[in-house]
Amino acid sequence: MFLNSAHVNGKSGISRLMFTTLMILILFTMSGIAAAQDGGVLRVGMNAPENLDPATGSNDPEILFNGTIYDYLIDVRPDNTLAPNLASGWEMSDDGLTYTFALVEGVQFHDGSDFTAADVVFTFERLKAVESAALGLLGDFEVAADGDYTVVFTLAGLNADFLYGIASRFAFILKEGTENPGVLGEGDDVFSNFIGTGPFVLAEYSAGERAFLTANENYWIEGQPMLGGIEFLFIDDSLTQIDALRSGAVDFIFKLDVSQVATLEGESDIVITEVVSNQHPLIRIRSDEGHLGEDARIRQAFRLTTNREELLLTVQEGRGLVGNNDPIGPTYGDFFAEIDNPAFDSAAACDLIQEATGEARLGPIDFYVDNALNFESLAVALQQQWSEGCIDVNILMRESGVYYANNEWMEVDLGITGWGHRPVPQIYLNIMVAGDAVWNEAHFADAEVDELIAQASVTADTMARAEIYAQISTILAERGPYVIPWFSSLIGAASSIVEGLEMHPFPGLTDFRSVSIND
Amino acid sequence: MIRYVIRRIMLLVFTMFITSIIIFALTQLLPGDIARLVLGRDASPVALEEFRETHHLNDSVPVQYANWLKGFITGDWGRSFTRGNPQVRPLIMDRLANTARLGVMILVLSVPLSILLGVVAALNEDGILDSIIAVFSLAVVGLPEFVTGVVLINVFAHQLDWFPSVSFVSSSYSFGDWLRALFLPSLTATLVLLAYIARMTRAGVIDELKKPYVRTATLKGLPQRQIIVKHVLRNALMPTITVIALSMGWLAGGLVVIEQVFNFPGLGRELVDAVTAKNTPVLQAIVMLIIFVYASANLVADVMYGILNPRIRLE
Amino acid sequence: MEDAIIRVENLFIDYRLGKTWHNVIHDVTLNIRPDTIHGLVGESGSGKSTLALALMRYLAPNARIPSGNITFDGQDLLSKSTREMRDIWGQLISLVPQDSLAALNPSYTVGDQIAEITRRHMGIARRESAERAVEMLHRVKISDPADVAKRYPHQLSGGMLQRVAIAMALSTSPKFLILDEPTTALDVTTQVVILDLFRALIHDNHAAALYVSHDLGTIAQLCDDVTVLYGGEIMESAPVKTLFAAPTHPYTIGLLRSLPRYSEESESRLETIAGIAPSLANRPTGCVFAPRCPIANSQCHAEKPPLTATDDGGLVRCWRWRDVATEGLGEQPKVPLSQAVSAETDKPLLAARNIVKHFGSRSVFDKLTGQLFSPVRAVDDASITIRHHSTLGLVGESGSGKTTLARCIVALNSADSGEIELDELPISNRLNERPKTMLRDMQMVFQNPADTLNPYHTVGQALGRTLKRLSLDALSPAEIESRVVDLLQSVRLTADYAQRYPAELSGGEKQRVAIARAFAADPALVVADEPTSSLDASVQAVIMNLLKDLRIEKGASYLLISHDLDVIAYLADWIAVMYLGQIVEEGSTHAVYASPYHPYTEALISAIPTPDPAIDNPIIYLEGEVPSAKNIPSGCRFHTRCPRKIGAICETEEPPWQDAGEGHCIRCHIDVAELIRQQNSPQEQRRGTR
Amino acid sequence: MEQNLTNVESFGASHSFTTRFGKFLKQLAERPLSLIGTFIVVLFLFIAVTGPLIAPHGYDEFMRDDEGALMRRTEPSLQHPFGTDKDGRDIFSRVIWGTREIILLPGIATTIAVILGTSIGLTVGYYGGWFDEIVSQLMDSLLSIPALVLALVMLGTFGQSEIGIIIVVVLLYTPIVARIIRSTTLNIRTLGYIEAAKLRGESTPYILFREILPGVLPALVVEAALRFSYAIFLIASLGFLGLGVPPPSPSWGRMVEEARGEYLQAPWALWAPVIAIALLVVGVNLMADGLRRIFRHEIDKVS
Repeated sequence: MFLNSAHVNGKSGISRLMFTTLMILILFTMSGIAAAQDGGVLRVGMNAPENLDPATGSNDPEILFNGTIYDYLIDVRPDNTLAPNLASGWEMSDDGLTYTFALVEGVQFHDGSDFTAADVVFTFERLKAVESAALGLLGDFEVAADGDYTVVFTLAGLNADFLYGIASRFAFILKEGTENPGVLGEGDDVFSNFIGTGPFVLAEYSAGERAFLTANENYWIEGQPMLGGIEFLFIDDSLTQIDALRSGAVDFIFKLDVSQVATLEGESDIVITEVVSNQHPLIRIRSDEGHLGEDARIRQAFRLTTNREELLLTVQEGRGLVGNNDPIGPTYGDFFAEIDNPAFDSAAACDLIQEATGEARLGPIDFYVDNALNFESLAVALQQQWSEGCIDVNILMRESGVYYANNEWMEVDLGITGWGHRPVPQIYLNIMVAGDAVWNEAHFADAEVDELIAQASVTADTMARAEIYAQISTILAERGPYVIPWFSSLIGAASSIVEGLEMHPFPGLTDFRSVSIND
Repeated sequence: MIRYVIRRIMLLVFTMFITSIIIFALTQLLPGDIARLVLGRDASPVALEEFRETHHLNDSVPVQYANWLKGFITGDWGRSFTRGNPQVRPLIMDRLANTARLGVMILVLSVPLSILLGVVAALNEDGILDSIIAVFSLAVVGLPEFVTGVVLINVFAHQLDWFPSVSFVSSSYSFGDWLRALFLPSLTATLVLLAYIARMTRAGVIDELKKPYVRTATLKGLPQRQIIVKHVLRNALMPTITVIALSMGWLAGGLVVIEQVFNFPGLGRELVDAVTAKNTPVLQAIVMLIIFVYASANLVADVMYGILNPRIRLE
Repeated sequence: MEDAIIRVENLFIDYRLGKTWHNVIHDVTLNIRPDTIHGLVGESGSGKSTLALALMRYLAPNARIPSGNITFDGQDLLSKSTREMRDIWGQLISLVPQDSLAALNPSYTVGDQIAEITRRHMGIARRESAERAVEMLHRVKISDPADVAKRYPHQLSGGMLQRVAIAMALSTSPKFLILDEPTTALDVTTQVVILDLFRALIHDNHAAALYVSHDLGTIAQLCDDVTVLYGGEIMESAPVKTLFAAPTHPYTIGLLRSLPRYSEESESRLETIAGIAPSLANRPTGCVFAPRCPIANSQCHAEKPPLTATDDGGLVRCWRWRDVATEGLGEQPKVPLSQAVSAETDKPLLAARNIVKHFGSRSVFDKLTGQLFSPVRAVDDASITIRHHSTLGLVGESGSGKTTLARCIVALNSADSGEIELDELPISNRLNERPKTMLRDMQMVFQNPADTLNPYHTVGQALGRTLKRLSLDALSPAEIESRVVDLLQSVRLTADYAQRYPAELSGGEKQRVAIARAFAADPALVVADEPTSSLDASVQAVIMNLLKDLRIEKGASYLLISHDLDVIAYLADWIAVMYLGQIVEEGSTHAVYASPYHPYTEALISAIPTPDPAIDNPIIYLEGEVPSAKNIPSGCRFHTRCPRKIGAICETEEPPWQDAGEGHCIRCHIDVAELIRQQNSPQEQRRGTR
Repeated sequence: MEQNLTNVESFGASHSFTTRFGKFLKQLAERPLSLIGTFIVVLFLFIAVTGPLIAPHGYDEFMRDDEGALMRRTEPSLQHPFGTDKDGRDIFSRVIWGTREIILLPGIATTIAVILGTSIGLTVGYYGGWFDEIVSQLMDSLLSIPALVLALVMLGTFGQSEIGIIIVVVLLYTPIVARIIRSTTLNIRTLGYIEAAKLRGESTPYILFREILPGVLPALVVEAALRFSYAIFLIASLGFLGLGVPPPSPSWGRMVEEARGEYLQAPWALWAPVIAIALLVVGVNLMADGLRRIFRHEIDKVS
């Protein structure tokens, strides 16, 4: 029993008493765990991580879980800036094609072995081997160790976002030779594939149920972690997560459904944090030949008859920023170009439809919606708005897994896709907007845009880059295949006893090292 | 009797075999590429291929099935596709243990109470008490668990704040915490079972009361209490025992909704997860286990029935 | 009369149906003296069981006693609470129930259930009561009482259970016993043993008993006094000998006359009682029997007659009993039966040879596991022949296979082997291989009138459909309709019956419709399986007359199946006796009845209770039970119970057929001549005499 | 005595259809609870049929106030008797529209299951033998898979659609109906009137549907009512688990699931569908119980 009973919410004393007196027999004995350090245990309620492989596990719970075990070379701070971590510093060659990283010395893995350059090489080679999504920003590179504590990356071409690639959320530093990262072992070696240098050590794991990590006593940063341990409680149902927080069964939850935030607002012992991010639902109209959005006027009609302000206010309950027509949102500061969205004008949309198709109304079109977050409400509201603009749609809700796994999201004419927050806008352009991008789900191909994207990727200067992005935004507002109703605020909630918690715009990257529990 | 049990076990094995084929076939039809489902949409083709290779998904379906069957029989139930690929058997057994705890609590709550209600109603046939119990059970018996569950959460967890609305398992739980956590889900299932068992008991007792042997016992001059307890209940409760055993089977598979409502990490929730994740090894194992528990409960019911009922016992 | 143990005075009982009360027992007065057995006879619905249980102050929940008195041993039972009655029930008054299997708790051994009653009333310890239970079982002549005490009810045969029931009833030496149709479900050879046991035990205990039955035969054989109940009222009450010798009530007379009996002059009709018993809802204001009474006058219809003492010390409820006593009822007009038996009789209409039918197929599982399996050998090599325009009576006790044999002949069951010939042409054993003409030639009347007609089809539909299916030529709807009316008339029903549903018919009427259906397409052979066994005596007579009439009118032959030799003897001109799947004796009715050579037939005929206490035939008691058809004894099947068994040959060799002349054949190792000698020996005469 | 009693007030099994139906209604009316149940069911049927006429708004229509702002989570009022939900839709209208689905889907599914189950049960029960043994064994195998397990796997396969749901319910309930009809048929097939039909050479379909089926009907009616109530139960549960008919169609189960997250802000959004489900299920149960009481005698005769 490592948990001090004061953590259990004391509100229901009467019934507790009632039931303690009912303790007639002891059914189960809880396996005791080595006493935790000072600082208490943070209990995090989140969806169960499905893919524990650091190189491929990509969603918040997966990253959050692995982030406690492993460290990055470079961290991305909540404000999207970079901070040294296992890499104490780095240098870029003048031609911009060679990066040299100095590593922190004296760092040990959980099994006591030393962290060296070989581990870094292993990690990045593995990213290449499994074609991790991290390569999206890393581009083509070679990696080599130079002694035990220096690593040299050689780039095939200019890449202004290379450091963000090194800081990619998939780039957890693994121990050299780890065979099946993220796969549970047998018997005593059950966690032998979970060896990192991270602040916490995996002590217990029950798939789909819970995981418990103890503080890494030999962590390389003095005084960290401050917590004695972290317990992840896997709760797939968002409502249940809220209930769990309210009843004191967990201390921290994130990515709350906006419509449920109000439930927590009256609670005095719960602190709600809201972080603006670039996470957004992407309404995309497939625009290659023979598809719905082949004609730019149709795409424009969708934009005209989508009332972003109202959607943000109603469906998103005002938690976020008004969306636009491309994935470069206001959180990127200088990179964001303020281009006024066309005013909601359903009559104009009807005219465009009439013009483009010769028919009074368009549709009904099958509207595929990823069954995530509040997308269902969004779809229903869009159905209404679009209907005013002479577009009729049939909503088809798709389980996220099925939608993406079946590649439906790449095929359908009209759909809503969820896109998470990324530290730099370039990644969206590389993987989603460019004509040859892997996930060009809209099948949008515009030579002018492609040219601008390529240009931006080698432009290191912020202002120059912002200029290019503004051009892209302008083009996409005119003839792009996207409608983005809003950029979401991410909402987390923590018990007021949790201190030092700063939620990341990509909540999976939230840093627990300086978090503590204060009873 | 032994022959009968052997026969039943053979039928059980047959049923499990057929069902395993059906489930396996269905999972092949489940939409979505398993590898992509597990690895997520960022997964690269290489990673997908590696996943398929690791889990032998490139073999033909009959080969996959044969491998699974061989493994299942020899106790190697394979590894889950997701969540760190744990061994399926310990994973499922752990879930089963949780569900069993819930089940025990449900039975402890519902069985004595429902039998009592049923007997009281029967002895008071068409009286006021009987009508009250009848209306209560008719009203409750058909209510979906999610309705009763949601109402109970609302009243006992949200309004009164007596019990937690979530009953996930934490290692820090004391026995008292366990009881508290299990109370609402148990109550939800109890309400469904209570009405059901009480109705069956009532019908059984009323049926028996009409039988000529009750008249014989009365006309032997036996006291009423002895007639009810020794003669009537002995026979009337036999069908009830079957009902209780059957409801144990129901508990094994039917707790899906309740476990979902209360986020309880039991077999039912694992099953829903396995279906959505197309996690075939886990899905197969759970379905087999549920069928096994269900059929075993049936078998135990029949054997108990046979032991209590000399007419069957000696045939 | 003063020393009566139980005294019932002017008892009324009402039943509540819905919101109204219906009178079911009306002004009953009854006295039963110690050491006598009082018979209570009545047809179904007469209220005899209600009355019997009321004597124990035991009423159904929806019954009440509005007025009357029941005094038992000087105590007023009606003023007692149920709690007080529990000290009397089982100790002073005991019940021997109708169906012992249902009346015993299936979950306790019979020993337990007997011991329970002595523990309750005699306050003895568990062990002692168990010993006493064994002793009681010994007293009812159970050969292995200690073993039987440990058995559960379902493991015992009907006869055995009846012994257990009487052992239980007598274990506290009660002063008064109620026997509620205790032998109805038993075969005659068992019944005769049980009745004998009852009589001996009741008299040994000096108890009084009320014996309730619908069977005048057993009443005559067992009882000292008898009360006849009709419509909830006592019609007549008298010492048994008086009542049977000189009945004074028209109903009693009618009842006695309607019983079929073997007589030399077989081409006669039974006398019947017209009409049907009154329903509860509309009880006649006058004499309850008046609507059916052949001599009822206006007074009878208007006023209820009082219970009057007769000169013989009996009681009778009739305005005209003196007239009856002096003049009798008069004979019913004899309807002459046309000269029936034609010259063709020697030619067989139907011949069934070496029919074998075994039941109980092995399940797929059994086959897989190669489980050993013994089938029920229901019919095991039986042959019968039915001649044109004749009736073959197939008689046997339950389990003898007689019904299965008949069903094989009409192909409702397909015989496993054996040949069936109709008009000397072989026909298939399978129903679906028989052409329509053969279906028309063979029809069947079923045992149970309750399910013989589809409750959802009208009588007209049932008959019309049969006509349509089986008639030679295509009939128009109008033709069918008129033929339906003809058919109804031929079974003495009016045309409006065509519109009725079976639920609106009485049992006898249903059976008549069933007979009409069988005759719809002029069959050559009608198989009648116990056509009257579930009917009351007065109704049975009507049906039997009808069957007899139709045979002559329509020129059909019958295969008549019955356990009741009286019925067979009355209707059949040829008898085949069946035992454990085989025919053991056959011959003309006259020959078999007059001289039953086979030891089984001999015992069977001797066991029939004659509804005449004056006749005191010697009875042959058979030992043990009928063996199971799953496990048929080797050699002669009857050797396990045969009183004339001659030795090892009976156990090892199948007996040969012997012809005693004129087609009268038996299957026995003993020579016919030797059998005749044994049967006539004086020793023999004494053996079974009561 | 018993025989006489039943003669006086013999139940059913006779008379023309209309008199039987009249008698049936009278019997139903005799028990107030059954009457209430029937009334509830009839009421919901009426709502299902006339839904579009009664419902003041469309099920996916957004309510706006005078200024054109969405009326989200407004409390019940005269204008919106059950209030509005988080998307600003009129809950009263959604409940009314939802009646269609919750009546229609179980109705269709139950009907198909009853027809299929009856056909299988009649055939299997009538023929018996190894055919019966094999079919019954397969049915038992199917029945030993818990309902929701099968539903989950099947819906995962077929996708969420009306057809998928109907197939699942049919697959689940056909064996149950077949089993009951089979055992009733087993009892009826040995009765005299069936044998009489065989002896006049009737075809098997005639015997099955004209001779046996009417006798099975009372049990069937009761079973169908029961199945209907379970189908409502199941389909509502599937809606709750998110496996029901896809949005925005107003499925009561889904409405409960959506609203239970809003219980503090908009409790009315939860109570309306919860009470509707409860009312309908209780109504069907009461009606089924009434039917069982009425047909008890006829069912007892053949089971």
